Amino acid sequence: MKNMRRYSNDISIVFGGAAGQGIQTIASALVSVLKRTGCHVFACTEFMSRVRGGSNSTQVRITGRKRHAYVHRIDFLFALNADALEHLKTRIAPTTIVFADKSQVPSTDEGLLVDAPITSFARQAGNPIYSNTAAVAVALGLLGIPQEGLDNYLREIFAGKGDAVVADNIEAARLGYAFGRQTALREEIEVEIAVEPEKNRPKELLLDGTAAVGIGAVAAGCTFISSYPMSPGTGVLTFLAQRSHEFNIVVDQAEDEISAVNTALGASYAGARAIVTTSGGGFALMEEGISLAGMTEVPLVVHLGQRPGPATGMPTRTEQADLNLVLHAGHGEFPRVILAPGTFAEAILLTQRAFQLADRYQLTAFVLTDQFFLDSTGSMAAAVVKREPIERHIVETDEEYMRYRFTPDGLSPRGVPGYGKGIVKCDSHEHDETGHLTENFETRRRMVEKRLRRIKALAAESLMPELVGGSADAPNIVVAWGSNRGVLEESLDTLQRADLAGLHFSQLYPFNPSVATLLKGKIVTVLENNASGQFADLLHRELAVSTANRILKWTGEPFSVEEVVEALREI
Amino acid sequence: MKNMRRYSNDISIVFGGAAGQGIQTIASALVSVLKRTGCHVFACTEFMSRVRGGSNSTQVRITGRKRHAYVHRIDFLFALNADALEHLKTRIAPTTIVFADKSQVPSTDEGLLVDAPITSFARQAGNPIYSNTAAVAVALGLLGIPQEGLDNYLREIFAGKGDAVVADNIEAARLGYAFGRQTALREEIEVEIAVEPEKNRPKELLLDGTAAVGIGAVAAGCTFISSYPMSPGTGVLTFLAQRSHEFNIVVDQAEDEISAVNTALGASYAGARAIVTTSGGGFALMEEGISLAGMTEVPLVVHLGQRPGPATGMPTRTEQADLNLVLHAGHGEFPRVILAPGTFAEAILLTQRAFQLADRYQLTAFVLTDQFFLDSTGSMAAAVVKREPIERHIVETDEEYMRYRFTPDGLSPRGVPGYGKGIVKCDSHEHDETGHLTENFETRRRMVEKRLRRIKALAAESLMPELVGGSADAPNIVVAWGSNRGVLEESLDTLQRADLAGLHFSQLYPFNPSVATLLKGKIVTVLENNASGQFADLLHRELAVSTANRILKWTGEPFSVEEVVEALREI
Amino acid sequence: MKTPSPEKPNPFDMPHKEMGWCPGCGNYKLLDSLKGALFELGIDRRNLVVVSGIGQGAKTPQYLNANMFNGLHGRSLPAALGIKLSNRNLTVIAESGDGCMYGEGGNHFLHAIRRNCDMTLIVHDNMVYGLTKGQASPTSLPGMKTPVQIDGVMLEPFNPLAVSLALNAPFIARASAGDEEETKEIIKQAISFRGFAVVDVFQPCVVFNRLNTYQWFRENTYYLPGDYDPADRMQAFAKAVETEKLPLGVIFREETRPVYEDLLGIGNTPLRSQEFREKAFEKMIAEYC
Amino acid sequence: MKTPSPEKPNPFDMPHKEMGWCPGCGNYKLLDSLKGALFELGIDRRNLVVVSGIGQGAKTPQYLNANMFNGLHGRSLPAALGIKLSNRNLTVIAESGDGCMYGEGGNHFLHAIRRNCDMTLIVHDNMVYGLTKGQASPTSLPGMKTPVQIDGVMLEPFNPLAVSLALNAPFIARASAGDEEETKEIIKQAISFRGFAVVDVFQPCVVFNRLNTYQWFRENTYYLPGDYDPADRMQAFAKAVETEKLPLGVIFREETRPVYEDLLGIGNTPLRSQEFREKAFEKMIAEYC
Ligand SMILES: Cc1ncc(C[n+]2csc(CCOP(=O)(O)OP(=O)(O)O)c2C)c(N)n1
Ligand SMILES: Cc1ncc(C[n+]2csc(CCOP(=O)(O)OP(=O)(O)O)c2C)c(N)n1
Ligand code: SF4
Ligand code: SF4
Ligand SMILES: [Mg+2]
Ligand SMILES: [Mg+2]
Repeated sequence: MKNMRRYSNDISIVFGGAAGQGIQTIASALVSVLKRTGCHVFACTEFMSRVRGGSNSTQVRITGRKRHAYVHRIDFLFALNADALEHLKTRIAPTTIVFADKSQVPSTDEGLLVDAPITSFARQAGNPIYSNTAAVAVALGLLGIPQEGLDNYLREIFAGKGDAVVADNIEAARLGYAFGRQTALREEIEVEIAVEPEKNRPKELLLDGTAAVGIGAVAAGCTFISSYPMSPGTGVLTFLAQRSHEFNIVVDQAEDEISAVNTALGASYAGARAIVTTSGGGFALMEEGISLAGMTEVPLVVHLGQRPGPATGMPTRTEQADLNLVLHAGHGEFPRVILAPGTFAEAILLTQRAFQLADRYQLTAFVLTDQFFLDSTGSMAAAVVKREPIERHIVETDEEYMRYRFTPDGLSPRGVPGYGKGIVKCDSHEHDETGHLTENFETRRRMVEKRLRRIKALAAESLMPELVGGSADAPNIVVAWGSNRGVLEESLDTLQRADLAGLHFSQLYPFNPSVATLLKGKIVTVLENNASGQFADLLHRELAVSTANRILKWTGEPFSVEEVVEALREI
Repeated sequence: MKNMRRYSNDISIVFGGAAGQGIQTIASALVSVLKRTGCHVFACTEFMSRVRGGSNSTQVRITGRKRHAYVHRIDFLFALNADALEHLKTRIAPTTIVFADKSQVPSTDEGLLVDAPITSFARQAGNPIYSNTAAVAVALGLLGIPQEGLDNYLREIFAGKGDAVVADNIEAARLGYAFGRQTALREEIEVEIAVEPEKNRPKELLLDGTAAVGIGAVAAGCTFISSYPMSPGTGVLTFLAQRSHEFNIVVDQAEDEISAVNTALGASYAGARAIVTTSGGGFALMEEGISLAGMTEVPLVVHLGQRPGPATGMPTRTEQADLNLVLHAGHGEFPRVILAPGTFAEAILLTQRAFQLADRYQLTAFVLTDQFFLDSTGSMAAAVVKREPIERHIVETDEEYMRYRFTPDGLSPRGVPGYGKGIVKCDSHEHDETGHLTENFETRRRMVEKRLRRIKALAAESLMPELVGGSADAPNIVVAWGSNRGVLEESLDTLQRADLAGLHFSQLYPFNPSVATLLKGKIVTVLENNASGQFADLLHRELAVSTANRILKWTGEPFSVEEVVEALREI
Repeated sequence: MKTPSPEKPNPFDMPHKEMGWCPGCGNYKLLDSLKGALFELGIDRRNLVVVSGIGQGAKTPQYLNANMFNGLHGRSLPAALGIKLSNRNLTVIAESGDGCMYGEGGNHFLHAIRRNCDMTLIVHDNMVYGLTKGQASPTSLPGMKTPVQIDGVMLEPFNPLAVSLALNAPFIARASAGDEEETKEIIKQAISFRGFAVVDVFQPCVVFNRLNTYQWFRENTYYLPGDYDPADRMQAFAKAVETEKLPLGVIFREETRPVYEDLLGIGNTPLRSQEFREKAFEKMIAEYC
Repeated sequence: MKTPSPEKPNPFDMPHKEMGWCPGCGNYKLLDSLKGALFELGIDRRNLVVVSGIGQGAKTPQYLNANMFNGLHGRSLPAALGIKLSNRNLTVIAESGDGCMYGEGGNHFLHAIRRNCDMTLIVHDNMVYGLTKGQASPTSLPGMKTPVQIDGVMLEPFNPLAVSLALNAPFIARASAGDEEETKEIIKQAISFRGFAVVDVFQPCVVFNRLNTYQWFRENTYYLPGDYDPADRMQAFAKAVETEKLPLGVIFREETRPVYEDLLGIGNTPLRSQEFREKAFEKMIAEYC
């Protein structure tokens, strides 16, 4: 007798195949339809550093509440080729149902193989190109989500291609959907999904991490980007380029990263709100420029999408090993701000905040993300998209204007060239108040102090970490930063242990002085995607917090909920 | 009645003037003669970032025992122009005797002005160009050091210019010397200098910090340097270029620092012992290359001469603010070694050690110095110049050779192309044992571990800090690193307090595990030439040592003995 | 030179600033030519930004009463680009040494020409690294001995004119700092030119370059004749690679190449004054809903 | 092509390595041409080092059974320089994409030519950034739309041949990957040439460059005629700036320029085997005493 297979409010569907086979297209169609239907969806993707071939996969999760994490478990695997099985073999369990074309994937060691002749549905509908549509439909049928949502989606997407294409796609969807439903019945697959009724649903955005950072930049009134492509940072450049007409953003693809950062600094000096986006290796080249920003007090926002290093490392994989890099980037001593969003909402807000802080404190503000975060897709409430008022702190200069005037708080009013009667001299050398180079030791002493003084005010308004599970009284605190918010939250939810609480940092530097009290007397565990525990070291250096446990991972993959749960059990 | 002026075994002579006026030439002649006479001399220099004009000065100290520190006090000031007085005014005390041509320097606010018509001595001897010689002679006469040493020196130096030039110089010296002696008698200047009798004297070298690093590199069998000029790092490039014929060193002046580091890595991959020299700003550009060295496990030595940042900062001044920079240089995680010599002997030994460690552990070894150190001159015992045996750890490859073979200690035997039957694949991507790029997560995990594993062995053979004053039992420990050894030593000597001891670190990373015990239970003061206390933070991060006091200076000048003594009194 | 008078002083003068150059350095003359050109063109110093890198020549804007961005060694052109694109009403001049521009900054030189922004590049070409005390620069002549090049320079000298031509730069000139009046006129043409104007200026370094002195430049250069046609690219290349005697003047000039600001559709409103587009923002958010 | 036979297989083959290129990519052909050239020249793979940067073309040495230094994006030439100077017995080939070489690596391209080491540079010029998914490269043609260049490429394309000529490179060639046999022959000439040989190879990217396809290259190129004289620099410049149809073959060749290794006086002993000079060391120390 067959076992009934029941899936309740936590379903993991994975699409595996080669680059160019369309798994991204399938996943994003599925996610769109599910989101519109009122499900909580989350998707993340892992892919090789090549354009065609290889083995990639995308996970789509449907959950009872919003989740932002990767799970190791696969419930339904759509294998678009035989390699997908090999590639994902450690994740295929006896409970996994594998959908594949039997002609290509004859058998599976583990799990149940369902022959899903997806291409033939497409062919029946008129063209093998409709396979993606058919695949999405199979999944929807399996899940028991009404086909209507998909049909609407197809109408929209293919509107420009003519009615015939729309009709053919809908036909492919019908065939796939029917097959999915039949399979569910035959294999006694019972899926329970909490669907929010339409009227209760708050307005939601569906987006990925890249878009979230991009939207944040647009919301901040960013008017300038100069960057050089580098995965996974390129997306933000592409995003702003795509939106450049709508928002009148000047986009310059630089010849190299050194040019990118110096161009952005020139732009910012002249009054633009400027950002650069890159990854660790590209950022390493920008460090002299970061130091220039420090010396000249020219505001700058840097988005750094982390990937595994050193050197070229793994261009399309994920890691959180560039914290120390940004913390100490550039020679000499000068202040900076490091923000690391853990949710899409945070990415939108903190990217804006980065621009605000950069302008207010005349320094470099970092938005530190990673491949996992940037390439993840999920939904967030539209109400959270807040636009902070844009404060530029630019003054009209008078004849006596001096760019580096000494003031009590160390911040000199910022003038820009061509605005007012004064002139604006911006200098990479140590300089006097007018901006001319100086070798006066006393001026030097005061200028260093001036530049460093702002750290205090900055720290005072630093974001506090957020409790993401458990209560503040718990003796054990698990700390995560940046993209690990979701996996920590979900793991703690899973464990439901009163002695465990989670604390998520979205501002990594400087720390708010009140942070220390949150961690005082606690047994601290730090969870981070690197090999050495960089944030744990930072906690120790800045707050004298000793870390009892470090949960680290440096394979190039994100943490899965399962492994974090497992690791936390040991505490 | 005039007061007798007595100077005993600690005399500070300063030459002040414009760039191009020859103060360096004067000082180095004086130092040479004094050294040969058997005195302990030390000289350090401060100069503006320009080629002619401005106000520079060089201090020559004659001391009862070897010193390696700057003192604020000036006993005898030779002012080559009026600006020198203005420039040095905070250092001119009532006890200072100022030697100057009264036609140029009519008066001094403080101190005693002695009209020293040096140019006219030169002119009398035949040519105003002999002024430098006359100035040195005045100083020697004043000090009561026999003129003979200077005459011999002049004979050597001007040997190539013909007898007439030698004779004229000796005449200028005679005039100057007589004037110096007369002045001493007239002003009742009594100078006591401990002169080691010739037969007791160990053989000694007279050299500056740059030469010490250069000699270390030569002693290590360095065969390759590629660098881009940048003060104060350029000197090591010049040194090796000058010696390139004698030691068959390939010297390539690169088009930029990025090229320099990548060229050096190419050279090292092919089997050369390669070094690059630079300063903070140039090094910032090399960071991606440092990360490449980390990933590829290609040995490299970097000499970084620090100067005040950020950005261009103060090109010819001194600072110790690039420790964090080298500590965290490059994206991703990989091991490194940081050495920071405090004496010339250490510079010779540690530069060799840097090459040895780089080759043995297949990583980047840093020699961290600064402008003060590089531009200081002093003597050291020749017996200390030890040549360590050169160990290359290069193997002849066989057909099965794999560059990144997994081994228990994480070190794969290093082959080079063209030596043996195998091929050597060196890869910037994450790679498998053969050196081909891989996206296998398990291989990634192991390769990261492999690269990091060597930290342990490295730490085990890390140099212990040295006690440079006081006893290990003292409750207060004053810590210094790199170039501050001399000033700490002398300050402690001056204070002679039983509760104070000095500890000097010449290896900054990784720490020897035994270091912690030295600092346990102590009240720790850290002395460093920067604004934030970077080494104090490192002690805290690595060893959980809390620093009770930080003595910091960031004006662009080195610490003076007086101010360290003062600061230590407060403890 | 139509010199500024006491009644109409040159507003670009900064009389009270002590200067860091050696007596006799060609930079003084070049600075004068530049100030003369700016004065005669009637440029408003508040709308002028002089951008430089690091080196002796790069100190120029420190001695000029105008907006300054004295950035990093080698990086004047990227900064100049950012400035121009953010406010095209500004007159932008990038100024630096041969090492700064063709050595450390070589890549930006290539790609700045490709972009063709409306700005002027003035290179203080003394064929040596002055500030760092006499090493070879990309334009040093073979054989010149220095403390690093102890056997003399071995590399083929970088030819800024030929490379600019190869990259299709629309305005390429060479001047000689010793000739203040001629240099001023060339700089005026360059600043007035609509597009990226390259001006390589021979500038004697009297301390570290004992080979290429004022006299050497006088003897080894000549001005292009009045009937020289700067529109002919092939002829310009022939001129650019001449080595016997080095031609001075505008070697190439092409009026028709569109400037980058226009291609990008940049308007006259500086980016700092741009209004936030609320409507577009709402529309964009809606697209994600 | 004088193909390797089963009895004499091409020792540069690496049959078991999975390749990361898309089906139909021009890189396969270029790799074959290169392997063919190496085979026919009888080069010992243990004395060959192929140096590359990062990009699709830069993966080449991953698929070649020879020594490899696969370094950083843009930095193949400096690494190649270090290798050659440390052991001049090695045959050194630098291999990378147009973005890698003329974009990120532009400065090294300039200065490597100036040095004139005896090595070969092969640029996989697909006029696009392949690996990062289709942004414009320095050689992209104006008008080409990409996800970043949404209004089409606006910059003047980088002309590697003209720039090489301007820098006085002694060997300059262009090939087209579609023509395997011709490309192999050009590469053979380049490797055999004593000096720095630049070979820009048109390489169709079948995924991201829909403009410059195999067919486009066929239609828009021609081979230089047999009687073309590559020694004439002016004529070569005229060829290099042709845009109507793009010439293929060896555009310029000058035999007499001395190579950097010789100028530096580098001997045949690799640096790794150099004996320490004790005597000289003692003498030096004595100088300081
Ligand atoms: C990144 C970096 N590398 C090196 C330097 C040191 N540096 C300052 S100026 C200069 C070269 C000066 O030569 P050039 O540009 O020709 O100017 P000049 O002094 O001759 O006018 C160098 C190498 C620096 N400031 N920054
Ligand atoms: C410092 C740095 N910047 C950016 C990148 C990302 N990157 C990798 S390959 C590449 C461009 C590839 O273009 P091209 O060199 O033309 O090679 P192709 O893939 O077209 O063969 C870029 C920008 C990188 N690896 N390193
Ligand atoms: S060193 Fe040369 S370029 Fe610099 S200021 Fe002196 S003369 Fe001029
Ligand atoms: S993306 Fe283009 S260049 Fe890269 S492998 Fe595919 S076809 Fe070739
Ligand atoms: Mg110069
Ligand atoms: Mg390409």
